[in-house]
Amino acid sequence: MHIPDGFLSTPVWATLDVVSAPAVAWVARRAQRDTQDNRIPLLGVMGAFVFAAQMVNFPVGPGTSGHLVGGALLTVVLGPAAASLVLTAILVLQALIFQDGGVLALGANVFNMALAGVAAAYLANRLWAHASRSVAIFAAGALSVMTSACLALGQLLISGVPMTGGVLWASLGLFLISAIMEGAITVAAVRAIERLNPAWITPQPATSRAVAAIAMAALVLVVVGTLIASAAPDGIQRLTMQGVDSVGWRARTMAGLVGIAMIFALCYLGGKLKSRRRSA
Amino acid sequence: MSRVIQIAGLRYRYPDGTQALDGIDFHLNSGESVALFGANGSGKTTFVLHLNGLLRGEGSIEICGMRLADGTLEQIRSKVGVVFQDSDEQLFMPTVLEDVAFGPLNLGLSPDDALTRARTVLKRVGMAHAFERAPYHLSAGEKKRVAIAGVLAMDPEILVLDEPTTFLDPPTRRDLLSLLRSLPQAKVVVTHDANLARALTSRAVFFDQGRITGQGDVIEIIQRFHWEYS
Amino acid sequence: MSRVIQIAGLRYRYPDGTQALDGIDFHLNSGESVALFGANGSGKTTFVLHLNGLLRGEGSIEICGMRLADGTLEQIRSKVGVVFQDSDEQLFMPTVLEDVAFGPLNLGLSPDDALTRARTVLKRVGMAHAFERAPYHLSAGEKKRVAIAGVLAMDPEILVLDEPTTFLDPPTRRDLLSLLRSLPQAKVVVTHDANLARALTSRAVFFDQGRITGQGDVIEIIQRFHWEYS
Amino acid sequence: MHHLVIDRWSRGSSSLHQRDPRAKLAALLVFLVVLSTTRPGAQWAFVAYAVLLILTANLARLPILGLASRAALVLPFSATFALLTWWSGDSLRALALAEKSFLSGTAALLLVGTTPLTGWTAALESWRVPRMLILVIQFVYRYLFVIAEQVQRMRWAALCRGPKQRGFRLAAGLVGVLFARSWQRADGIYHAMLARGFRGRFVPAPPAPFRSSDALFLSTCLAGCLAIRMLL
Ligand SMILES: Nc1ncnc2c1ncn2[C@@H]1O[C@H](COP(=O)(O)OP(=O)(O)OP(=O)(O)O)[C@@H](O)[C@H]1O
Ligand SMILES: Nc1ncnc2c1ncn2[C@@H]1O[C@H](COP(=O)(O)OP(=O)(O)OP(=O)(O)O)[C@@H](O)[C@H]1O
Ligand SMILES: [Mg+2]
Ligand SMILES: [Mg+2]
Repeated sequence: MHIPDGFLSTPVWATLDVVSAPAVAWVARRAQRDTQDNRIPLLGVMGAFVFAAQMVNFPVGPGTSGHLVGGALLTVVLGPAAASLVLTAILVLQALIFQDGGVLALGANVFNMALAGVAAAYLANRLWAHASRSVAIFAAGALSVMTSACLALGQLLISGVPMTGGVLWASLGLFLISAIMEGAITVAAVRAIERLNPAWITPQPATSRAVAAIAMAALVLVVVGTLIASAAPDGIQRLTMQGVDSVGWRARTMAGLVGIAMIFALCYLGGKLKSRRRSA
Repeated sequence: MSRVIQIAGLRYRYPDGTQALDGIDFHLNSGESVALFGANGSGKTTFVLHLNGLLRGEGSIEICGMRLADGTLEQIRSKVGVVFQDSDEQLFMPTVLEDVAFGPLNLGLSPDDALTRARTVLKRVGMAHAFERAPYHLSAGEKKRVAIAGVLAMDPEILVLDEPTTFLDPPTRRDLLSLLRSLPQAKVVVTHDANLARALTSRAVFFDQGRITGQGDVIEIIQRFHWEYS
Repeated sequence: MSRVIQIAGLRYRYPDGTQALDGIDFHLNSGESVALFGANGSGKTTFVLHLNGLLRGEGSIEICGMRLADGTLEQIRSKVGVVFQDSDEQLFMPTVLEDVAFGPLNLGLSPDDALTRARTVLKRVGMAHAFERAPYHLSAGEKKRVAIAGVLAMDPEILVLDEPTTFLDPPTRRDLLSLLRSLPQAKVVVTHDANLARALTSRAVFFDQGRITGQGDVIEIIQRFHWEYS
Repeated sequence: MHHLVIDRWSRGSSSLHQRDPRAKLAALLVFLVVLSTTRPGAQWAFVAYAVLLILTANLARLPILGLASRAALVLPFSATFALLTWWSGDSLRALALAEKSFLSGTAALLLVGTTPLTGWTAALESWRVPRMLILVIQFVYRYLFVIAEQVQRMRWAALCRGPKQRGFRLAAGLVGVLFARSWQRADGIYHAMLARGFRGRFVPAPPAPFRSSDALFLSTCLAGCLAIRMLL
């Protein structure tokens, strides 16, 4: 679910921009560090592959079909850092060229899909890796979609987009269906790829299940917490909205511009620190 | 001699504005073979994609007496077998046999009949040894044979081949050539290769910027447009 | 007459166990052109990837008197220019000019010098009109020219071409041929096209299952292995 | 192919095309922030923004209708939520949702319609967006068309042999083959890069100078946006 501009209230998009920018910088550094040179064209081509694979229709039931979203597939094939980076690149292109998701909302979309979605896929894949490969990959696909969609819904609610209980449950139901579909499609795609060349799917190294479980639980808490907090009728939503609406437009514009300035300041400092560390 | 293809005033513009076909009149008789010549980007592939309704332009297309329209699309697709330039794109099932059986199954044959037909056709193109292999691991020439088998298994009346010999070595080309000559279907062959055209077809059509600017005897067309090099 | 390539006992096995090269001895003199013939899968492309160390097999490879090893890799890559089969893989930068300047920049030229050199080379291959265009907007023949320009911009002493004429129409082939003939570099040309080989090279080498089973005058090799079809 | 049209637009030669990408990107951000913070009821402000965008498109010599129809791609999504909002009784807000998302989309299109990909990625890079991300964006864009066309032909090939093409396994097979081809292509590209002296680092192009005309453009945009926002 790509959120366009105009949906999120200023504090929400500004906060998520501020959070996502350094996170992407960190992810880029990681992706650069733990990969060889040949990964640059690989990551680019894999991004184009996901774009194109989304055009393939997977029939499910009479008259309906779904398509691959791809976050979990990329995570399984490339590892989490590289997958995040590729998805961020796709989101930037979608926002600017394909009118799919907003520019100011880029932070939110990157957070939901490229960061949280990939984290969910990664953790799920690790957590259930020794139960069964298929279960792990199914969970990775399903949870990545569910996480992204729930976060987006929560952000819309916090921003004051009104939704009645019925609509909310209906959307959650839809998310669940697309999550199950993504899980099934990811499993089928990974199987097809493995049959062509098993070496393409990097096996998951065994890690501490406890750590993965705790991280997973934290992620679920964040997602569910966001949803509950934002759906509560007189909760955060009203608070935020009143807070925002009572402030003058000048202050809000300033807040937005300051938010952008902060993002750049952070990135700039990050870059400085990095280069200092490198030259040291 | 019945007309299997009859096309009048075909035009097609790609969504980005490229006018790829600009008024094409074309016909093919049953059992006849024709070569399509033309410079890169002159519209040959675009034309070929119209023959079984993968692209839909303006103008009238009649295949085996049926007008191409939404209602006849399925029937027409089973009559026109298109072999694309790139075999890798055409072979998507896990094994050779399954791949060739894919078409017959879609035509509604029972799985047993479909497999039997697939085996027969694969023997015909000389690939009886590779039923269970993965298409991905075959050599270029073998892939091309399987791709042709997949199309022949649909029992088409017209065979359309887009640059069938690229990447094939000369002996494989010769084998493919004699396979194609032994097939009784009417053929449309897109090629840059004058030798292939001479060996396989008698008539040629010359494309230029989305129009047909010349047609006639294949040797005469090759000479008229200097369509050979050495 | 100096040797620019001298190879002895080259063997290479792909990670999946395919023995693609099985003891190759080969040499090339400066300014000379040689054609590589051989069936599909006989190891020609694998061989070519060894000439600038993209693959590293057993055996000794000397390029312009330097033994190929980790230390000489960079120098050798600037001496051997490889034009791959698929131009789309070779043109990876966003614009034509940037793409051609990519090599010179990597050689350590200043951005200004690199761009100047790129412009000169692009003019030379007749692509002066397309500096700012994106590679995916070009036609097949134009892509091939830009790919050759990108290699020429590195000022190599040896030019290696893997099936340079696939997908090109006859006039474009003729143009490419005369361009290649006007280049003074030593050339290794992988091709299935006997006409191209005859026009461009005097000597030919025949690959069979990872070995060289024949070499000599190009016409004689074509006849000996029936490497032509009609 | 949507992005090819935008690509063609971006290679125009109007005065807007010649502005520094950094100025245009900054102007876009200012516009979006001002728009995003506009009060839902301020209908005249929205009209003024639209006029501002039309004037800019005119200056760039881009087709207004083409621009609007492409920006309208967001409308299905916006309209759904606008309807929901309308039902809940907040019609002003409902209208504002649709207006804001549509105008934002148009503004983004104006940027990419007057700036080639290399331009705006260079601007992002000069703002310290990680180089790795920039490279991946460029590669994705470069191979988008190539691989999308491959999918198209694969689907066609399947369609030719199965008019009623259904089947989960078939789709998975297509994705698998596509993946394999993409992987091989990436290998090929990497080989081509190595063959031309690549040593793990792309040599960056020198940034173009930021001219006074670019500064003038940016300040005009800033003044225009703020004026609308304050006066209406
Ligand atoms: N998907 C597409 N979108 C837009 N334009 C296209 C598309 N495919 C082809 N074209 C354009 O349509 C024209 C005809 O292309 P087509 O592929 O039919 O040529 P062709 O005769 O098959 O060339 P070749 O000999 O190189 O295969 C060309 O100008 C080409 O650039
Ligand atoms: N990446 C790879 N992994 C494993 N085997 C490979 C790989 N690439 C090629 N091979 C195999 O190595 C052998 C030599 O292949 P190569 O591509 O060098 O042949 P070629 O002479 O260039 O053939 P063609 O004329 O079809 O291009 C073949 O058997 C092929 O299947
Ligand atoms: Mg074609
Ligand atoms: Mg080869």
